[in-house]
Amino acid sequence: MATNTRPRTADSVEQAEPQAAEPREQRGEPAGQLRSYYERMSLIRAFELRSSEMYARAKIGGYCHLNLGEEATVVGLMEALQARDYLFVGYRDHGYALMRGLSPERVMAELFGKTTGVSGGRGGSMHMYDTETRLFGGYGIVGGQIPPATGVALALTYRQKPGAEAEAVMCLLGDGTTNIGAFHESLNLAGLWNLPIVFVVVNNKLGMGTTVERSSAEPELHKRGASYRIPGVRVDGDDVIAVRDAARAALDQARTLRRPVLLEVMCYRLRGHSVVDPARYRSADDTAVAQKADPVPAFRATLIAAGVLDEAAADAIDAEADARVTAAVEFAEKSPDPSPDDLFAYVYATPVANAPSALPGDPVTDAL
Amino acid sequence: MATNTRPRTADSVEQAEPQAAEPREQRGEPAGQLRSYYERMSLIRAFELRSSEMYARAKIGGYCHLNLGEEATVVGLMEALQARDYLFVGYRDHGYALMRGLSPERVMAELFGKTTGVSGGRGGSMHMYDTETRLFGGYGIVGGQIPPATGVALALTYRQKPGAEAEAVMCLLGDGTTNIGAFHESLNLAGLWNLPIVFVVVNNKLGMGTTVERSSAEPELHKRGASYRIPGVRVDGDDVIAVRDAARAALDQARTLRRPVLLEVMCYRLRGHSVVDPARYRSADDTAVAQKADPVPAFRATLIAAGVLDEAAADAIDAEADARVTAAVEFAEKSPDPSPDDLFAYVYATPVANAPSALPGDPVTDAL
Amino acid sequence: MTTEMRTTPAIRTITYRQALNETLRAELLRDENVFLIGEEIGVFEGSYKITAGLLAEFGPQRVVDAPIAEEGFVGAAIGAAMVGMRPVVEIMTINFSLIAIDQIVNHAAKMRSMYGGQVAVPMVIRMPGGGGQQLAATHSQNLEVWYAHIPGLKVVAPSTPADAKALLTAAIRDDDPVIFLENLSLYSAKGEVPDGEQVAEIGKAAIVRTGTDLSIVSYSRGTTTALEVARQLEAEGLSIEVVDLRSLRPLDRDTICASVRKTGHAVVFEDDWLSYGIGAEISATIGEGVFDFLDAPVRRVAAAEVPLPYAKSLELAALPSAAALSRVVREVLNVAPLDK
Amino acid sequence: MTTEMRTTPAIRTITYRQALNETLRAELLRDENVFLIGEEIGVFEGSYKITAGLLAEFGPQRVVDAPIAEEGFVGAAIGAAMVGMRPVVEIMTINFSLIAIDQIVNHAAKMRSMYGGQVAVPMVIRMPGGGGQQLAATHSQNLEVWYAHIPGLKVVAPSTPADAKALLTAAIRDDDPVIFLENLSLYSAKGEVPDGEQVAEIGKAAIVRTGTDLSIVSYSRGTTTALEVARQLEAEGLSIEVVDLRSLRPLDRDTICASVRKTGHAVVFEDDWLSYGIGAEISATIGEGVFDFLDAPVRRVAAAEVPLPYAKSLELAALPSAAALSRVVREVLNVAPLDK
Ligand SMILES: Cc1ncc(C[n+]2csc(CCOP(=O)(O)OP(=O)(O)O)c2C)c(N)n1
Ligand SMILES: Cc1ncc(C[n+]2csc(CCOP(=O)(O)OP(=O)(O)O)c2C)c(N)n1
Ligand SMILES: [Mg+2]
Ligand SMILES: [Mg+2]
Repeated sequence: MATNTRPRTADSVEQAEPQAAEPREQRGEPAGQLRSYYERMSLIRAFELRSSEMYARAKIGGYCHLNLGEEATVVGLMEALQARDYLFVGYRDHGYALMRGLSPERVMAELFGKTTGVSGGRGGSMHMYDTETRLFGGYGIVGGQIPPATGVALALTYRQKPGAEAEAVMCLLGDGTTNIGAFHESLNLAGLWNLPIVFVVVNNKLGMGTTVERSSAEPELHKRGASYRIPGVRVDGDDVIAVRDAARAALDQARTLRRPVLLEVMCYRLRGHSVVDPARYRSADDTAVAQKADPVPAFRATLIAAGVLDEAAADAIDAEADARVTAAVEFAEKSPDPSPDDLFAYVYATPVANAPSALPGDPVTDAL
Repeated sequence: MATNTRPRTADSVEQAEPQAAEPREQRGEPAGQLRSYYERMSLIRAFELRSSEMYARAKIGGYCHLNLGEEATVVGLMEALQARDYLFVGYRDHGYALMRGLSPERVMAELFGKTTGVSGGRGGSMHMYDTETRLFGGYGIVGGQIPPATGVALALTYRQKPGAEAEAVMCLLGDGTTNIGAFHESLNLAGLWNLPIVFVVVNNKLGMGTTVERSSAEPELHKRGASYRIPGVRVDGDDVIAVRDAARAALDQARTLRRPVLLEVMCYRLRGHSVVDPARYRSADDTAVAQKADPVPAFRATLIAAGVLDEAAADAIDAEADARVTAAVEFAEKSPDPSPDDLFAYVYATPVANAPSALPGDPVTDAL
Repeated sequence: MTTEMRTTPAIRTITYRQALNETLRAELLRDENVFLIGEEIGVFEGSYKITAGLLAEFGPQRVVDAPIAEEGFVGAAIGAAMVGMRPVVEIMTINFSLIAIDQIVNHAAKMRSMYGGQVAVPMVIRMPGGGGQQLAATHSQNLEVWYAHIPGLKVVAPSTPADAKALLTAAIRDDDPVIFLENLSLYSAKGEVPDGEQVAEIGKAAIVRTGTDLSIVSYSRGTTTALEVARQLEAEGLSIEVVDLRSLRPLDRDTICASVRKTGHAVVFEDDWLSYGIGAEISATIGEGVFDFLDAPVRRVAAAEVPLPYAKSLELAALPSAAALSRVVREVLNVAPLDK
Repeated sequence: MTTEMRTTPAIRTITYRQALNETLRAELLRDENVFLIGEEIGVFEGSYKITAGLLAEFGPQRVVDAPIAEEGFVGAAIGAAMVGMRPVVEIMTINFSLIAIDQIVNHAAKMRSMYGGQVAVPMVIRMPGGGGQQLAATHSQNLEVWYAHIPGLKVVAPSTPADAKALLTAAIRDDDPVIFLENLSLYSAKGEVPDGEQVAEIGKAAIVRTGTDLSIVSYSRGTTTALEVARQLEAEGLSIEVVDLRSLRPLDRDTICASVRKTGHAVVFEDDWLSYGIGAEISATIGEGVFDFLDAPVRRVAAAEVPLPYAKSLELAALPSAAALSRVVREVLNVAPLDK
């Protein structure tokens, strides 16, 4: 069982600048911690911008959904989640994989479809999975993650008692995803069976081109917990501290009381739905609002105003993030492609007789 | 478009005893009307008891779910529903078919699998359908009726304006059925698109052997409308007048305001889930409560106490109901079985080349 | 008086239902990670009473009554399996599995491959199928070919109580999602079942009757009919071999082909609809695998392609019968029926 | 200058995407009961831009953006069809249809039969399938065989822009639920499309290239590859006939069998997984229908049976290719490749 280690991404940077040297605090937060949050947000930002670029350069294929604009949400949620907890995400999962402690190298290598990737190159952008850090998957089918996440929470009730040290599950989903049947069925099970799970609706106000108001008859999505007697909470997703605290409180309730929580995090999707979507359907006003709310420059400005960072220090952080991503791209580039010889490697966990292994055009029986 | 005619079952009896001759009123209801409600409840009761008997005698096959104990609910709902409205039911649909105006003959013939049956003998107990009375189907898949019912309501918005004369849809479902994804998805669509539909949860407190409390995290089911900003209403299903009035109000809101309603009707299932279920899982106490609430003898007693009926008149009504069901059984017995020659008759509405019509064992091509 | 000599296991004649029930019980006893989940499997003791007595013995954590939410509880079982539990799911009938099929096919079947081998999904999904009970179109389907088509799943369909036991045991101990197909009309069928641990090999067909003139290939309920027909035709001097597939995925093509190589003739008997049914793959496999040994076209006896009607007269006409199978076997062997 | 002479229709070369878009527009104009419903088809103009411009022209009642609720909105379309509307549903890809499949298979397909012919469900469900775009296991499936197996459904799979137009027109005007299968890799393919009303006959295959040595049977994207391979092999002196199925249900067995009767050799080329795929039925049909005319076993070229991986190297290895098809055609005809 993994112990509660801090994410690698944060660790490495913090070691360079020990906390004791930090003079100021903000909102009761140690300055080193605030800087660390900024470092993480900056890393996600740099990673996602580079992903977009690598997609344009055809290094990445398939669908590719970015966390741009959601950095404060991602960092806040992942800061609250303990290493012993389980995480389920949708297809917009790069930032979560990074914050869970996976190296930019392995995440980028997955996008490149390399053996060194998080899922061995088999999953791609939408399907990051890592047993060790209990990242229990990115999921490409809208809502597909919700029932299995609920099932992990069910399994936890077989194996441990509730309490402050108990494990819990966090299941992320989008605003548009609250309209699918699996959401309803799973929340009912979680409420009925008193499961240690926090459902987090990352409300970025759009599902592809559809606004929450055009998709949900009750657009205040946290209120949907009421159908299952699950408390609903809404929090400002551009505020990393608020997100962290709300998520912590929700996880505490899940692990100690075995009561699920529905946490709605309000944020913005800065660009199109995926890297290929120019988002022409979005009005100039909407885009302006989203850009104004952009949590990365906003947090940077706050920290500078508060004296936690100065311009040079902030630039250095951004440059460091960029350098890490550059290294990740180099690593990914150099990593080997999966070999066609391994095509059937993981179809089954228990080998059985007659499992198919024919390549296209092979005869159906050996013994013609 | 069908005009608003009263159900045939009620008509025929009422003509024998004209309303003008009635001396008293109860709760502002003309005595003739009250008697008519009792006649209908008595007919359903007689029909269902006979169905059970015919099942035991192997005249009826497959699954067979009865409305025993739900008679006041069925009569109240169907009294509120206008002929121009559309009705969707689950598999527990015999009483609804009768109250919609289908003769006991045709309903019994369907149970017997005869060509004269409501669905030509092809649907059986769970799948009664009648275009003329806009009984748009019994449905055997739990929740299967909810999306199509919502779709009929959607179609109504293309073809007519809201108003007191507009058509509406009533979609019935059981308490256990509120936990399925289709419930959530459909109510969201209805709320979002402002559809003229009333969702009626017939809460008989059990889904097979599972109580509401063991299946729904929010067991006050009408509250589940809140997730879609759909008002929820709960009514006593043993009170035919209360059910009728609540359903009328809900339908009015649907047709005039185009706002869906979630109406929860509280009643009891008097016997097992289906005719073959001895309901051993039910405690003696629970059974006693259900039996005590039995709306048929209760309503009979109320009407006798109020002087609307005397014992003899009530007995005569019950005897008449029984006689009608006996005639229905005779009709069903004498009716022809569908011919195997017609096996493929209704697979497609538009004939196309090469549609399969092979019987088991036939070669796949004629031209061997 | 207790001896500890190794003996061949005692054999009892029990029903398919009882074989399933006993196996579930034995596996619940054996491994605490095994738990049962499904609608009405506890208090109600199962729609078809397969789980009778198990709630009383094992309690509500091992025998979990789920709300009507097939997608939700099947998906939850997947999640539990991802962390090493071994859920055995009952879906009341295969017809209701359509609501859960996204979880089964897009999730359970794919996770291991898609996540680079990091996770296994050790679960069993038990469900009965089949027509013939006048349950009408929505409740009478044989959709096994859908599951058999999907890489990442294993699909078994036992035809006897003994196989029900041995394949269920194997399925529960297998680390992959296994679709375990039962059949409504087999539940009360009796057969000899050896006591003690019996673990079948998934992916293997069985020759359940040997013969030299023609091979009938079938599975589940169909095998019972095939054996019945084979016995009848013996009186007419025809020697029929019966291949019971047992596993639809993986498919044991070698056993099928070896049988037909010997007999030179094949008929597939299946309960599903003809076009694109299980029999299509069997026929194609034989056509490709033992082309040079085939003395006549492979024929299929399958259900008429209609939503199955409720009326008995129509249901009987639509479902494949022993009579149709006999007729087709004679046609393939080009022999007239005895009495004509 | 306007003449009113009856002329053969003008022909334009347009993409498959444009053919679909124009056809939807024409049918929306023709019949006010027709409406479109699906995710992101309006404001977003369609994930693959098939509905571009239609919201602007027809407004939100005719082009309905639905929430992410496939079961809900597909079921709602069924209800609308029951009262005579003619919904054309877009499911973003066939992979997401699993969530709606209970409504499609247990409801749309069965209602007419089950309710004794009292209702029709005139609707079209359009959806693209197919791999090859690195969309990984959950987004790359070809599950057409599932739908092709179901009585009550009609299933078409056009391979050219002209057929896309003519089959979509037919599907919209048909009174039954029609599954209309598109393919991601065909959307930008160009072809000649006649102007004006073109209504195909559902249930008919087409010989899209005549030949005498071997028949390749395919559909959708596969037909394109089959034609390419046939042209290449012509240089080697091989005369290949290509049968484009067009309709998977009903299946035009006569056209397939007539072709193979003539050529004596057949290869099926399909994008789905081999076992229990479309090709199984084609092979079984040929094996039974023209047994005596077959000079070699029917072979199938299909996808490797794995959840399709994201990595290009693996995706390429798993999907059936022109090269594999050529190789198998040569094997069946027992000819060595030209350059070897
Ligand atoms: C079942 C299913 N339907 C449709 C899609 C296509 N799709 C992918 S993402 C998406 C929008 C989801 O929006 P939301 O839940 O708000 O998440 P966001 O993309 O904003 O993070 C859609 C419709 C899918 N992947 N799965
Ligand atoms: C999708 C699906 N799952 C399960 C079933 C089996 N089933 C039939 S009725 C029923 C219980 C439904 O209970 P409720 O909604 O309360 O209706 P009631 O029977 O009480 O009228 C179940 C589980 C089914 N028909 N369809
Ligand atoms: Mg969103
Ligand atoms: Mg109930």
